[in-house]
Order: sequence, then structure tokens, then C-alpha cells
Amino acid sequence: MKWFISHDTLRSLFQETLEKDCGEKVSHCYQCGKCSAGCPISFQMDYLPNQIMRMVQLGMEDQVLSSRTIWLCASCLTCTVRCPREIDIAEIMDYLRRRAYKKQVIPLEETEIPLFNKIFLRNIELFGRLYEMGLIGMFNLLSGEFFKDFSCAPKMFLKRKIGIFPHRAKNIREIRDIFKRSGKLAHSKKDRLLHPKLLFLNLFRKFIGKIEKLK
Amino acid sequence: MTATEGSPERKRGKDKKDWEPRIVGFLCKWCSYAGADLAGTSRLQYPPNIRIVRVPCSGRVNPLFVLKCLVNGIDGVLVSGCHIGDCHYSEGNFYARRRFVILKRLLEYLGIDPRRFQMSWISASEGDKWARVVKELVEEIKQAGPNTEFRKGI
Amino acid sequence: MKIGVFVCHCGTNIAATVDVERVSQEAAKEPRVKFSTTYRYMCSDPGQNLIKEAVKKHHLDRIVIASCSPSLHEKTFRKCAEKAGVNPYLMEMANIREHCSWVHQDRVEATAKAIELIRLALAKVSRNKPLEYLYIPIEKKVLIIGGGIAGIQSAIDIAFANYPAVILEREPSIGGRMARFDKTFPTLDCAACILTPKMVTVSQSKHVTMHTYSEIEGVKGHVGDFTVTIRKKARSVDINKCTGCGACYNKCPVRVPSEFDMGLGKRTAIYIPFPQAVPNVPVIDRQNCLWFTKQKCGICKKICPFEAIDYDMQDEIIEEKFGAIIVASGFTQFNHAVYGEYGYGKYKDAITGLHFERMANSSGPTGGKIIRPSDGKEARDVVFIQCVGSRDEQKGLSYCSRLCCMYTAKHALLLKEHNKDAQAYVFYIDIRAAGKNYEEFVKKVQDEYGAVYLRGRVSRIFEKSGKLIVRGADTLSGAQIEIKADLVVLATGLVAQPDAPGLARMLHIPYDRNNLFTEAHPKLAPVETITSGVFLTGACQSPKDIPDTVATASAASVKALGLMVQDRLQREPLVAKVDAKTCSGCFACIQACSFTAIEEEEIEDKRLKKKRLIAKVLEGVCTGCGNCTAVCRMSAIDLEGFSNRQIMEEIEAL
Amino acid sequence: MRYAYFPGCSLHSTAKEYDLSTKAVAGTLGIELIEIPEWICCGATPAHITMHLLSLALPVKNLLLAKKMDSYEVATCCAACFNRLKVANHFMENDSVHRDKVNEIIGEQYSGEVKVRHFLDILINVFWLKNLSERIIKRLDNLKVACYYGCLLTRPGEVTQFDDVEEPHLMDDLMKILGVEPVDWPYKTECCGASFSLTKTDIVLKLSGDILQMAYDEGAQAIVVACPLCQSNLDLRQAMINKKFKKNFDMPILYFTQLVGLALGIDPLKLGLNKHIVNPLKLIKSVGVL
Repeated sequence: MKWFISHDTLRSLFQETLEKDCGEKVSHCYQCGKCSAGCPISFQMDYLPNQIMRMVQLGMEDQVLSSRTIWLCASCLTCTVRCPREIDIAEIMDYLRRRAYKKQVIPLEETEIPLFNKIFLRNIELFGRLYEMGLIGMFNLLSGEFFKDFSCAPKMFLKRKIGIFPHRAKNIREIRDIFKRSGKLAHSKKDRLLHPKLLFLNLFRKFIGKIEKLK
Repeated sequence: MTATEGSPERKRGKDKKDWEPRIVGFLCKWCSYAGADLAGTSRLQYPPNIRIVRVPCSGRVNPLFVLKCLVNGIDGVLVSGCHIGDCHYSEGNFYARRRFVILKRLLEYLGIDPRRFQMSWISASEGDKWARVVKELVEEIKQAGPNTEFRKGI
Repeated sequence: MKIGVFVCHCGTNIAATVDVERVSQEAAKEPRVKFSTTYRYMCSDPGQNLIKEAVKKHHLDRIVIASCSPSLHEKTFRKCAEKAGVNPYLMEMANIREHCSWVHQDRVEATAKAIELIRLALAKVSRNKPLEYLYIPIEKKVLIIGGGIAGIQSAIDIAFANYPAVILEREPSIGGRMARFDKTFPTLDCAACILTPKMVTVSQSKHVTMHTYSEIEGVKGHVGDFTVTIRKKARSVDINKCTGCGACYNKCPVRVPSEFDMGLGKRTAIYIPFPQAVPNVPVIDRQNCLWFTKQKCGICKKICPFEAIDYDMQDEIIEEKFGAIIVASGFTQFNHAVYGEYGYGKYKDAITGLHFERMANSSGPTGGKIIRPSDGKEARDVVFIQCVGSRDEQKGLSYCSRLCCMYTAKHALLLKEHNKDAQAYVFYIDIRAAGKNYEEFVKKVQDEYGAVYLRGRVSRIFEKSGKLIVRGADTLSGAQIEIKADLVVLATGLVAQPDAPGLARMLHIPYDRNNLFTEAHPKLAPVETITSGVFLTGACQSPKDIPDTVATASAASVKALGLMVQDRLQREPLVAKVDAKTCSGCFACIQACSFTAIEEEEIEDKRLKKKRLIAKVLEGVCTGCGNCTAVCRMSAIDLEGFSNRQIMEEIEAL
Repeated sequence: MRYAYFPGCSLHSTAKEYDLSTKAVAGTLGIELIEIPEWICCGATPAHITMHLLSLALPVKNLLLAKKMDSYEVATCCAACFNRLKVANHFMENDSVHRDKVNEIIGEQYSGEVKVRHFLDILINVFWLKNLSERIIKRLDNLKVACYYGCLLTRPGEVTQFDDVEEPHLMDDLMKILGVEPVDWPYKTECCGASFSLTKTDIVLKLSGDILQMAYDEGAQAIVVACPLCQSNLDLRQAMINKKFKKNFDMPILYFTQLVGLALGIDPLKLGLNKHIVNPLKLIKSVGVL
């Protein structure tokens, strides 16, 4: 996993583009590591947040966008509030994820999160409010974990915590317009919300995993 | 002494095509003048339209000097001092700032293009900023055109 | 009026882009110009001789030199003019190098501009007046504000040259921060062992006067003649009668936390801050003394064999005159209570470096044991966190405090020396050990004393079952780290004293956004300030360790002594002047003057045949900024060398 | 006191008891909460991860709906919704580039004029703790709880302007008024895993497990929360945490509104106390409220 970087990488405009697009100064980072020290999820990450900052500084776009870290960030903002250089690291992670969507580079291990996000948003686009049953059902179906959280379901129904039918918003047309125009302004196509490549990758991986388990 | 009479450079307002703006800069000798010196030592190029008058502090610049320049037909005036808080005389540029904010409003009220009078804060280490400020200033004054506001009927 | 114009080629620096010969010819056509020439290097000896000869031959009375920036050679050519028999202030320079040949490439344009710049200088010089240098007398005494190691060293140096020095110290004893230290890096000399002899030297010197427990109230005047108002706070003990026997504080029944020991130990209400205090005279803390709070007790007065205790003593305000002032007011610690993630300063076992110094000191409150202040148990796992407050724009200071790396390394070493079982963990961002033997010292601490250095800032400290949990990271290995620590030592940065801006305003010296005093030039005048006669030393200017502090202290002393040895001071005569005839006495100039250099003066108006008040400029104090000239409605106050007529003439010449 | 009420999706499903208890408390105290008609989802985390503009447009749409009700103050209970509404407001107020773009998307003009308040903030800073203490019928003595704020309620400080970023205390203050003893614990703002509930359940189990452990170690009998996501992670996943880490937590996760409701003498069933997965009634009975 060690890289070799050449002057082409160092001279790439990755950092400049990022700073221009999301307004956060990655160049300010002096690698104190406070973000990594406080990150609750860093035990699962492949690179620590401070390493991501460094990789952005060095222009390593491919490595950053294909890292698991950017997907595992929970947006808890611990890093942002403590950064001594006043960099909004969580916002940079958001930006990197959005960029990864656009470029369609998603690490194999972390397909669930983008998948979930897309299903979530599609769900809202359809119903205006979150339809939990639909979300969970769809997610389980498309991620290949058909019976995930099945044990919780009866309890939830009994306590009437999950409705069976979705809410029907009257102003659904307006909501869809918002989605459409946001997409247009952000220059991302609507059909990318649920990309077949993603679905396929995910199902394929789950399938391989199951077979290996059987072995 | 009337050194101005007969000088070949005084051809303003006659031919718009050849017209080059004439600008006066009042520079404090500790920061901005030294910054302009640094621009020289670093060989930064900028348009030759500006003439520099050296003053000890931006606080020394009497608003009358600025008005006199404009009355005499100078196209643009710049007052430049140390960065706010860095004044060699500790607070001269505060006075200057206050004074010239009022002057600027007065000029605007009189109907003089506010672009003709500008202020900047340039430290002794900002040669590049000096070059940039002059370039921008010359551009703006070019857009503002020759100063005829004080010469009615010509 | 006969003006000579001298155009310099500066090798090819000017001649390459400016047609100097043409410039000279054009200049010669200007009215009143009697002579004009060019030379390859005007500042060289042959160049200066050329000027002198031209003056003699053509009877020139004013000179314009078209060459480089006046910041570079104004002094040279003034001297040259003086030698040639022309008043030095009848010389003006046209800057055709930095402002012309170097910034333009078009030869025609540059030549035209050079001619105009000379015309500008000609216009100005035609309005110049001959000026004479100013001379001011000097009071042969130096005031040193602050009695820490910086002030002590300055006093010793000045006393050594047989000039009187006065130390002004706010605390009851001199010694400052250094007196609290245990050992010093990198040699591990005991701080007290090297400081105490210096304190004694000061106290025994016949040239040094000490005003301890005193504060500065006001400063008036200027270099050579400062008048300083000093408040000598009521000590309640007669400094002349007391012998320092200690009977009073041995019997005092009150116990309060000792400031000197950072609250780790206790002191009495009548106390000396530490055993080696100079002067060895106690002071009564009136806030806690039973006599002052409840009108009871009075034991110290009864017991004192010399009748030195005086409960009725009042603050005394004195005025003294000085020729120069050395500012050695020092620093204070960054307050780490702004860090919520470090517990807002509420954890007793998260201490600062200065606390650690007191603990490590064998004569300190814990007898040299490194303990947990919460329960008094010896600390085994000790975490040191560097850059607390420093290099943190969000909550602290933007700058690096420069010594924390070193004192933390020293603490890690002392910890191991005081407790063999203890382990030091040091969280750092960068180790800055640029000093003689500093890097070697840090390496020694890492290699021989087994301190674990972890590269990363700590994100969180919290308390759990009596231990402090420290969450950090090591960015080099990419690991998150959690340490259950007994004690956390925060290497808090160095910050300016809270009252530094007030002092700076009194002395008319500038300070930066961190309230640190600003030197006249960061490289070439590091201990001077823009107010002549006021010098800086030590950490009031920027964080400094002991060697640097002592070095700047000696440097400042030399600068002060340089003034002391002169009979009178020469000054440039570029100061404001009032025209008594036109001054209406509105005194707007007094308001505008940042240096209190203008006073009211009563004159006999012969025309009106009565007395009236007008403004008067104190030539010694005036710095020549010219701010007063811009506010004068009558244009009665004017600045020599940059007068209204000179500038107006320049404007007319454009 | 009248507010446009934005419940958010969770309060209509998984966190129904939060909605119930909030309305019950508000009703008893005379705080009028009028639900924004036809409100839509705020977009939560998925929106700002996927499309920045959408994540601003959705909350702004809701704020505009509130504005149309002639209400310039919105009350919300969900910490995530609160955060998103605040962030959107912050952008609309201070960032002209985004303001123009979002206004273009919505087709209306908005520049952050509707204020957003969390219900906790309303209770403490608008209704005033002192007034609240006068209305208390049953003091909830003998109860020790850990107040858990989560990440989104206070962060980032300059946007939410809600409470101290590192050591918030509003909920603790509220608990003290009710007679409840809040423990001083370090995990007030630690992350529970939040939006990874479905996608990265492992992470949620680890983080929520740590929080439960810390609360337990510090002697808390229950955890009080102000965020439906935190509640569901700690409550719904508690059985799984027990199974995975071989623990025996039986820690009820209550909403602060439920405890306020109990102290005001509201019927526990009206506060939805029967809707929790980890049954809190036992604990509440043991402190003698029921």
C-alpha cells in the first residue's frame, strides 16, 4: 500500500480545486494530529483524518477518493470544533465524498454507505418524508443483507414505532423540483442517484463473502 | 518658481488616445515607501504613471494636499501608510484613515469620481503588493478617464 | 539660489534603463539649476569629491542627487553636503533607481519619469530651509522595569559601568520567574544556585536602587529626561528597620496558598515569597491578615524586636528622573482554562509546567516529590502535552512559544530522576531544539531517560476512576493512543503580561496583536524601540529562554550606557515648529499628538498687547510624524523637512 | 409562547414517544407548538454527504413553510434536524453565493430570518428554569442519570450557538431542577455512530457500547438524551450490544421531555414511556414516582 509520488502528483491541482470549491483551507493543516486523536471512528479507518489532509496537500486524488476513511466519517464534527487551524475537516470529508460520487470511485469495502445515502434520498424524493419500512427494505434488498435487523422488527411494530405505509405529501411535486434543480445546479445527473455499478458491486461482494463463509 | 510651465508632459485632456493617467502617491517613509523600494529591489514591473511624494507618516498628509492635486488636474491620488496597528508612530495611520474616509465622502458629494482618491496599507515587506496596487490603480483611473471635474467648460 | 543636480549611473543599475546624460541635460535647463552632471557611482569617494568640487567651483547652495532610495544614502549625502559647506538639510534626493530604473523597462518612459522625479526634488529643495542639529541633555540614571533575570542582568551591567540603575519590581522580591525554576536546560544547573548570587550582587551594589512591591504609574518626558511616577505599595514593614530575622512569619497564625509555589504550598499572611528573597524583608498581605480583616491578632507587631511592623503604612508615590528606560517586564503563562477538551482547567491533576518546577524543587512544597495534587500520591505515568495555547489560532496564540519543547524535555528527565519507576509520555507536534546543546539534550532524554515521544496533539482529557484518560494520536504510526495517566503536565505557552498594553501606552512603544512589545527593527535594532531611550529585554518582547534573555539584557544595557556616556544627544532637526504669529491656541495639535510633545505656552502678543496661550513643541520629545500639521486649521504648526510649502511646491511641479 | 413546530421524520416513527412527550409537556406549560403543515424531511446526513445544495434547500423549504405561518421561530426536538436547520440558516445569512443558488432552487427569497430553537433551549432560556421549577408537582429524587447530548446538538459552536461545545450543561441544569441527579461524566458529546445505524452496525455497537459502559461506570441509572438517533442507537441496539460484548446493560434511554413530563405529573403512558425497548417503568417505579 505504499505509494510512489512524482512531481506530477505534487503539481496536480487537487488541493486548489478543493479549496476553491468548498472554501476550506487544507493548506493550513500542519499535521498536529488532533483530528485523528479525537476521531471516534478512526479505529475502522484505513487512513487517519490527518493523513487524508496530508494526501490532499500532496495531490493524491485517486488514493484519497478511493479510501474508506472518507466514507466512514460520521460527520460528528469533533475534529472541526477542535482543529487549531480552524479547518472544517468534516466539511472536507463531505466534499471528498461528493467528489467520489461524481467520479464514481467507491472503495469495494464501503459500498453500503453510499448505497444507503442514495436510497435515503430517493425515499425522500418519493414521499417527502422518510418512509422507514421502505428504506430498510430497499437497503436490505440491494445490499444483499436480506434479514438484517429482522429480530428488531416485531418489537418495533408492536410498539408502533414503524409505520407500514408511507406518508403522502401533498406538495410532492415541489419536492421533486427541489431535487431536480439542486442536481442541475450541482452539475450532477439525476440518474446517478442509484447507480447500477454500485448495486452490482455490492451484491457481488456479499455473494463472494457468503461463499467464502460456506467454505 | 513655476517649474510646471512648458513642461512637455503636460498635454492632458487634448488627445484621448494618447492620454496616460497621472497619479500622485503620498507614501509614508517607514512602510509604504520602503515597500515601493522593495518592489524596486525585487525588479517588479509596474506602470510608470505614479509619482511618489515621500512623507514621514500617512498622518502627515493634509487633505488639502489631495484636493490641491485634484484641482491641479492630477487624475488619481493615492495615500498609503503602514498597516493599521503597525504605524511607526503607533497611531498616525488611524488618524489618516479617519481623515480620508471623510475626505472620500466629501469628494463623492462634490461629484468627483471616488476612484480618483484611494488609500492602501502596504508594509515594508510587501513589494509585490505595491506593484499590484499601482497596476490596479492605473487601470481604474484609466477607466475613470481624464480628470476634468475641476475644469468646467474645457 | 544656485542648485546643483548630480545624476548617478549606479553602474548600469540606473544607466541601463534611464538615459542619464539626457536627464542631466534636461535638468540643467530647469530654472535656478546652475550645474548638472552625471557620474558612475555618486556615493563613492570620487563621486562625493566631485560634488564637493562642483559646490566650490559653481558656488552651489542647494543640491539634488538623483540616485537610489533616501533610505539607503540620505545620511551619506547629507554628510557629504555638510563637508562641502552646504547645510545638510539643503540636500534632496530623487529616487530614480528603486522607483524608476528598476521597475520600468521602456527606456523612453523611464527617462521621462526620471526627469520628472528630479523636477519634483528641485521643487522641494527650493523650499528647504537650513536646519541645525538639535542637542538634548541626559539624566545619568537608568530605570529598569521588572526585576526578573532580565532586569537583574541589566542592572548588574549598568552598575558595572558605574552608572546608577533603579529596579522597579511589582512583587515583594526580585527574582521573577527564574526563582521558581528547579533546574535549567540543557546543563541542568540549579536555577537558584545561579540566580541567587546575581540577586545578592544587585542588592549589594552601591549603584543599584531597588523599588520592590512597587508599580509604575506614569511616564513623562523623552530620551535623556524621563520623569517616572512610582507607587511604592505599603509593605507594612519598615524596610530600614527589618533585619530579616523571620520571627514574624514564624509566628503568624494565617495559612493561605502560596503564589510562589503555584498554590501547591502554603504561606503566612506576613511572608517572604521564598527563603532567598531580596530584599529579605517580609510584606503583609492585607487581604488575609487578621489585623486588617478583623482587627485581631497583631502578633507580628508584638513579637518584632526591631519595631519594624507598621500597620498604618500608606502607599507612597514618588517621582524620579531617568535618562533611559529598560523594559524587562517579562511574561505570564497561557491560561489553559480555555480548553474545554482539556477540562476547562478543572482537573487538579492536570498542572502546568511551572507547577511541575515547584514540585521538582527539593526545597519546594512537596520536597522534590512528583505527586498528584488531588490525593498526594506519587505519580507514575505522567503525560506531558506540548503546545498548549501555542500554535493554536482557534483558542490560543498563533506563535510558537519557543521554550516549551525544551522545558518539557527537562521535566521528562527530572521526572525520571525523582522517581525511577515513573514513565514520561510526551505529546509533541514538532520538537524545536535549536540552541547550543539543545538537540543533544532532547536526544538524551529520549535515549537515556526513556521518555516516550508521541507525535500528535492531544484531543481530549477526562477523568475516570481517579485517573486522567488522555486521548491522543501518533501521526507517525497512524495510531490512536489512550493513556491512563496519574498526572498531566501542560506545557502552556508564554504570553504577554495582561497589563502590557497599558505599560506600552505609558512608554509610547508599539505592541503587536499578541500584546508583545515591538522592537524598532526585528533584525538590526532588536532591543531598541521607536521611542528613543526605551529599550527592550526578555520575554516582554517575545518568548525567550534564559540565555537569550540574559543576552538581550546585556544588549539593552549597552544601548542605555551608550546614552549615559554622552554629554548631550544629537538629534535630527525634523520636528514640528509652531508659528507664534498664526497659532490661535485651539490646541487641536495637542489632541492629535501621540507623544505628548506639545504643550501650552503663554506668550506676550505684541500686536494685541496682551498675553495669550499658544502651542509649543518640545523638540526633544517630538518624533516628527507630522500628525499635528494635518489638524492645524491655521497651518501654524509645520514640520521641518516636510513642510507644507515643500510638499505644495512638489505638487505644483507635477 | 407560540412556535412553528418541526418534528422531523424520526419523531413521527421511531421516536414517537419524543413527539408525544414534547407535546404533552408543551401543552401543560402553555407553550403552543403548531406543526408546520406539509413539512418535509431535512435531508439529514445523507443529503449533505451527497449534494451540498440539496442539504441546504430541504431545510430552507421548511423554514419558508414556517415563515408562511407568520411564525419567525421554529421549535424542533430532533438534534439532527436542529443542526441541519441551523446550518442552512447560517449559510443563508452569511454566504451570498449559496443564498442565491438555494433561492434559485426554491424559487423564493429567503435569507435566514426565521430563527431556529431546540425545545431544550426553549424550556431553559425562554420559559426559564425558575418558572419551570414552580410548576413541578413530583420531584424525581433518588434518580441518577447521565445527560447525553450527542454530537449534533452543540457542534459547530458558532453555528448552533446552543451550549458549551465541549462540556454542555443545559440538560444537566434542567435535571437538577427536576430533582434528578446528573452524573458528571466525560462522554456528553461523544459520538454514538449516528447515521451508521443501518450501514455500519458494528461501529454503532462499539461506540454506543462505550457510552453505555461509561454511563454505567459513573453510576448512572439511565441516560437522558435529546436526539432520536442517539436514543434509537442506545435503546434499540442495547440487546445487540449485550450480546456482542457479553454485557448485561439494562439502561433505560429516556428523552429529557419524558422526565420533565413526569415531574409535571403527566401520565407516563401519555409520555410514551411504554414505547421503549429497554423498559424504563421499572426504574421509574423504583424511585417512587409511580
